Amino acid sequence: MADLVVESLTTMPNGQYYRLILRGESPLLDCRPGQFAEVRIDQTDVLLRRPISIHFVDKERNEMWLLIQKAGKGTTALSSIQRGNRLNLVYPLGNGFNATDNDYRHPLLVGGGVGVAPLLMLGAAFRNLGVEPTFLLGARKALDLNELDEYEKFGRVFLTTEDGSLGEKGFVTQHSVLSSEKFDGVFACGPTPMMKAIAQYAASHDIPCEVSLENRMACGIGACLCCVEDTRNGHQRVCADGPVFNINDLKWQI
Amino acid sequence: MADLVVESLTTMPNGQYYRLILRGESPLLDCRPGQFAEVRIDQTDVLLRRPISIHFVDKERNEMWLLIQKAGKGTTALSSIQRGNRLNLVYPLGNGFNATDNDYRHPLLVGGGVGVAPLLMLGAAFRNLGVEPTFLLGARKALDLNELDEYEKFGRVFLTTEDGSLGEKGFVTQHSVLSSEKFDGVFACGPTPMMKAIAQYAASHDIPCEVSLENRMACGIGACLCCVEDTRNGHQRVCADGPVFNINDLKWQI
Amino acid sequence: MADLKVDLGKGLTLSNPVMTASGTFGYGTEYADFMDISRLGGIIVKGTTLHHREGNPYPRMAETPSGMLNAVGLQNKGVDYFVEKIYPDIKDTATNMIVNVSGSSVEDYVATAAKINELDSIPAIELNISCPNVKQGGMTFGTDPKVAKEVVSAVRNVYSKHLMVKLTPNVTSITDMALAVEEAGADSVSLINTLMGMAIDARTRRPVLSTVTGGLSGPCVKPVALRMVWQVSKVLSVPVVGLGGIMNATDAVEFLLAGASAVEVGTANFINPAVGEEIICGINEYLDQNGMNSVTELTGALIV
Amino acid sequence: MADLKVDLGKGLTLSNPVMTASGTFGYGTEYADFMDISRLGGIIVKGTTLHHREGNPYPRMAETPSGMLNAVGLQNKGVDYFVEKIYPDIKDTATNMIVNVSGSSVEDYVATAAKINELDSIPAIELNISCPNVKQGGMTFGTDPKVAKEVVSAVRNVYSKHLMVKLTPNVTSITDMALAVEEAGADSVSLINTLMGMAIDARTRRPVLSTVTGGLSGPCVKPVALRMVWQVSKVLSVPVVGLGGIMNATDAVEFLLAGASAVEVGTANFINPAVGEEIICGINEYLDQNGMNSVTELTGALIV
Ligand SMILES: Cc1cc2nc3c(=O)[nH]c(=O)nc-3n(C[C@H](O)[C@H](O)[C@H](O)COP(=O)(O)OP(=O)(O)OC[C@H]3O[C@@H](n4cnc5c(N)ncnc54)[C@H](O)[C@@H]3O)c2cc1C
Ligand SMILES: Cc1cc2nc3c(=O)[nH]c(=O)nc-3n(C[C@H](O)[C@H](O)[C@H](O)COP(=O)(O)OP(=O)(O)OC[C@H]3O[C@@H](n4cnc5c(N)ncnc54)[C@H](O)[C@@H]3O)c2cc1C
Ligand SMILES: Cc1cc2nc3c(=O)[nH]c(=O)nc-3n(C[C@H](O)[C@H](O)[C@H](O)COP(=O)(O)O)c2cc1C
Ligand SMILES: Cc1cc2nc3c(=O)[nH]c(=O)nc-3n(C[C@H](O)[C@H](O)[C@H](O)COP(=O)(O)O)c2cc1C
Ligand code: FES
Ligand code: FES
Repeated sequence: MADLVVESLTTMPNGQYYRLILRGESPLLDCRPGQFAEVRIDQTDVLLRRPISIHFVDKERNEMWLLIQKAGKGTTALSSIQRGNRLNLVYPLGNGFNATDNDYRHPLLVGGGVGVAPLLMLGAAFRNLGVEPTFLLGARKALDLNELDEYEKFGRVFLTTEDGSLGEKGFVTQHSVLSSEKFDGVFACGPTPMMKAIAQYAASHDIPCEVSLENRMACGIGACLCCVEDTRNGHQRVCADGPVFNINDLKWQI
Repeated sequence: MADLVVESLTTMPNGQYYRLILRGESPLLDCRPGQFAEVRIDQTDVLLRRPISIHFVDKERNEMWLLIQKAGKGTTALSSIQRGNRLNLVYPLGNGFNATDNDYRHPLLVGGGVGVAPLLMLGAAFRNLGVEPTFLLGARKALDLNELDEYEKFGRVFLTTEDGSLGEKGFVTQHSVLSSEKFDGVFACGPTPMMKAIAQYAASHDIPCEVSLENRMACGIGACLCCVEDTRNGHQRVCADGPVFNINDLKWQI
Repeated sequence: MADLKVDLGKGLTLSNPVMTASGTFGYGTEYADFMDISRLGGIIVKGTTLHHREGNPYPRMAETPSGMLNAVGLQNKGVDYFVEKIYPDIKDTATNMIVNVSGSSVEDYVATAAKINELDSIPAIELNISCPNVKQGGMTFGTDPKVAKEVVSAVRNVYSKHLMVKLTPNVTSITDMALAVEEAGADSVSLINTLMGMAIDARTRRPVLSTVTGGLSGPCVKPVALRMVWQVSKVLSVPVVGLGGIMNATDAVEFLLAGASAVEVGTANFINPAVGEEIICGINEYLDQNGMNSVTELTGALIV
Repeated sequence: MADLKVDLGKGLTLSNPVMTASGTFGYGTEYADFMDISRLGGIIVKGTTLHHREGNPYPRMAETPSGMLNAVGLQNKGVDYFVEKIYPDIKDTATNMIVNVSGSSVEDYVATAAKINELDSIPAIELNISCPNVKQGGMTFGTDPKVAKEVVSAVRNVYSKHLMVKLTPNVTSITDMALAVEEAGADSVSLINTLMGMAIDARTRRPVLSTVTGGLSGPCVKPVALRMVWQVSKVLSVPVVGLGGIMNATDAVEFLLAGASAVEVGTANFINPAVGEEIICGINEYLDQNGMNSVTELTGALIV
């Protein structure tokens, strides 16, 4: 648990997403891609903390990035936090992607909507290992796809929009790169239907696939059993045993 | 019910009081001295509105002044409102002082702590009628006595502090002006012990006396019966039948 | 514009499902500056007893997390004063003026209800059975199905118009209570009244309320209220009126989905004195957005 | 520094009155990163049943105004797993490790309690009688004094250490329940468990929880909890442990003033995983500021 200082808040062009850059006053704890923070939202009638993925960690500047969608009262209230304010975080939480423990050569990182958040840090981790990741990012419209230059620092970026305003028209699972190239690992985060479709693609191509779940949480640290996912090993805690699961462990109908 | 715009927020030297100047976007409703507003405090976990006296109305600028003490979570949260924000008020509420309906020549206006708030507007009303009011304001220490120039615009100002740091040392009821001069009406607002002592002074000098009560309120408009004071006419609603009562109607032991 | 009309039976038809809750809306007149009160589906006026009551000593209110406690104690001038002095002023309000009737003995309830029965412009009473039963040692009428049945039957005998019975949530089985009053002749039930609670000031080491305990209302009670409305509406044949913590149209829709035919708004009036009208508009919008023609389609439409 | 020690009797002595509530603190280990858990007066571990339980399907949680609903459904690996796998890991925690025991039949409760009785480092169980009684058609053990008495007596026969019984607030008379379990041999009672509530998503028209209804906890229930602690502590001879919505030291002091000898902190752990330690410090400060030498002076010190 630590108070971080708000360095900047940037509202994205769609007006619905914003990026928070938080600075640690002491060195940030080590975070793995796919881990998350539980953010306390003060001075509102929001009771519980809100789980937010760690978008990126800039070790040199001792900064943590969060990419947040105004989904309801908590994330909306948080969007009016000011530079210099403190934000209380419990972090790092969860298991994170297993990506970096393995020998992937052509990893595919698929994100939908605000689900792109953990992929930036994951892409950076691959690049650090000398592997160029492929990002496949999808959204409804061009305005929802942001910070593309950041992703491009670490890998190739392919895009889809539902209205065709940027990249290929359609869903990420319809993108041509999926048939034109061969990947050896898939890492996905986004709306459940998207993740299921991607899991299907991975299964049919026999590629290992990890997805990051966003079950509703209370404690975020494995104590309350509110966030469970029904897995092949029974009810598992998404906050502590996840949020990243190998699709083989899930009971999804794919 | 109206949204007023915050024109300025001035924190007083003691750090505990602040003055809000609110501007109406349409002409402010007519207010009588001693009336109050029910202020809605948004974006916090404060549920009910908070009753705050109308401190002053500047008709020319179409501005309302409030003088507020940080007493708890509502008034503290409100102290961080920003210029340009809107504040939702139900006003004017309550009966107000009967002062201006009568022929007072030497009215004494006694305030303690933040209870001075309604007296500024009352003093202005007397001055408008061609009567010079006498303000007797008391507080714990000099830092709690503010805006004295504002009161001096309308009448003479006498002060007491408990620590003797400004004016006479002691309580308002010990001030020498009470024995050196003769008043024909007393109007008081402040802590209950102070008001009781002043009521006693008025009774022993046979001077009519009105006090403004601060009972805890829920609706503020006379509907819920939460704020009642036990009077000679039974339980009366402080918000609608008061907040100003003639001490003869109260059942105070004085 | 969807059809907002609701028929609660036995002559009680509402232009829309939004009423205001007893004790939170005075006699309606207090709110006339803030909204057109005749637009409400109904106004349930203050708890009325046979005799004048001064109510409890001050302090009567404590704010709690997302709620408030009250200990007003049914302060009112008695039914005769209501009939002579208040009724003439409110009888022409163009909405359903419903009287909330309270008492501490069966005889009191009966006598009060009989007097209200004579008032042409009062289409219904809401029988508040959460008051202590003085004859039975302070146990409330509303916590024992047998006693509730007795008082409702007795009132039913003298009251010929719509008899709504208001249930207290401070019971082990709300369905037993609801079934009992239905059997005794209630035309509808409303729930919930306040939950019994308490607040303490740690600084002074005293209870905040003069009566130590009081009734909890506001958003904090909504989950309990919704649960009870859902449970009761599944077992009852007569309509259910839902209340407890409704602050906006979304909350009201939740109660309708849970099984309520109409709702009452209480504590919310204190925070937004025009909230009743806003909720009516909001329900209409919800129906339009969801392609529904009548608010009756919402009642009990929860997908489980 | 005041004396914070509390003796709950029958061998259960707490270094301070602050425990953590079952189901909200795992087995304690989950919180070890955030505080020195051995500083707590006690840790009441997860609800343990005779057999393994998978609990209810997801979703199990809904946030409500100043509160939350949960429908975890007692997910746990059963008492044998606890004895073999978990107990060895936690038995050396330098505080009172108390096991919350749940069941759906008297036999289950008895069998589970008997197994826990053998564990040297477990000084007490907290008997959770708010679970549905499968033999009596789902009615909970905790809502009928006779049934409660039966289960508590049966457990008392096999359990020789401190037997704390946890009461559910979903009853008409909490004092009847408390008196029944005291008579049956409880060494202390803890209250309140969760209030039964419900949340609905108006957009999808579905209940938020997979089980439709769930248990309400958090600040919103504090007024009800305080009231019940006050009522119960007036009639009981054994100590009362108070909980329900305690978020900070002031809340804890309120429960002590109302009559509790100790408190449990539940939902607050989710928002501030170090809250237990902060509450201990805060109570100590309160005692110092008020010139009190021992926390026991606070218990029941409400001035009414
Ligand atoms: C491990 C994890 C990582 C996450 N990472 C991010 C991130 O990086 N950026 C981001 O913007 N969001 C992320 N989320 C989702 C984020 O936590 C929710 O959007 C947020 O909690 C909503 O809070 P609110 O108060 O704004 O909305 P609320 O008012 O609580 O709810 C708004 C709507 O969202 C629904 N909702 C609430 N919580 C969740 C949830 N956990 N999952 C799905 N729906 C929910 C509600 O039912 C409601 O319909 C993550 C969630 C998890 C579990
Ligand atoms: C008619 C009227 C006019 C008022 N005018 C002013 C004014 O001009 N300026 C000003 O600063 N204050 C005024 N007050 C008092 C003001 O309403 C309270 O200080 C405020 O409601 C406290 O709210 P809070 O949320 O800050 O404190 P809370 O957190 O609610 O409470 C803080 C402390 O104050 C106590 N308290 C709460 N409400 C009241 C109350 N109504 N009376 C006494 N004690 C209370 C609580 O018990 C607690 O100890 C007035 C009150 C009334 C009834
Ligand atoms: C100040 C106050 C006074 C009340 N008086 C009565 C009453 O006289 N009769 C009654 O049946 N209910 C009374 N109630 C209960 C409300 O009608 C309603 O049942 C309860 O407040 C729950 O609804 P809410 O959460 O919308 O306020 C009163 C409630 C409050 C807050
Ligand atoms: C997620 C969750 C799980 C719970 N599990 C249990 C349990 O297994 N056994 C039990 O007796 N109480 C259980 N409770 C109830 C708490 O122990 C406590 O009685 C209740 O939450 C009220 O306290 P609070 O408001 O401080 O949370 C649970 C509560 C929550 C929120
Ligand atoms: S949120 Fe509590 S266990 Fe996952
Ligand atoms: S505050 Fe409601 S009647 Fe005065």
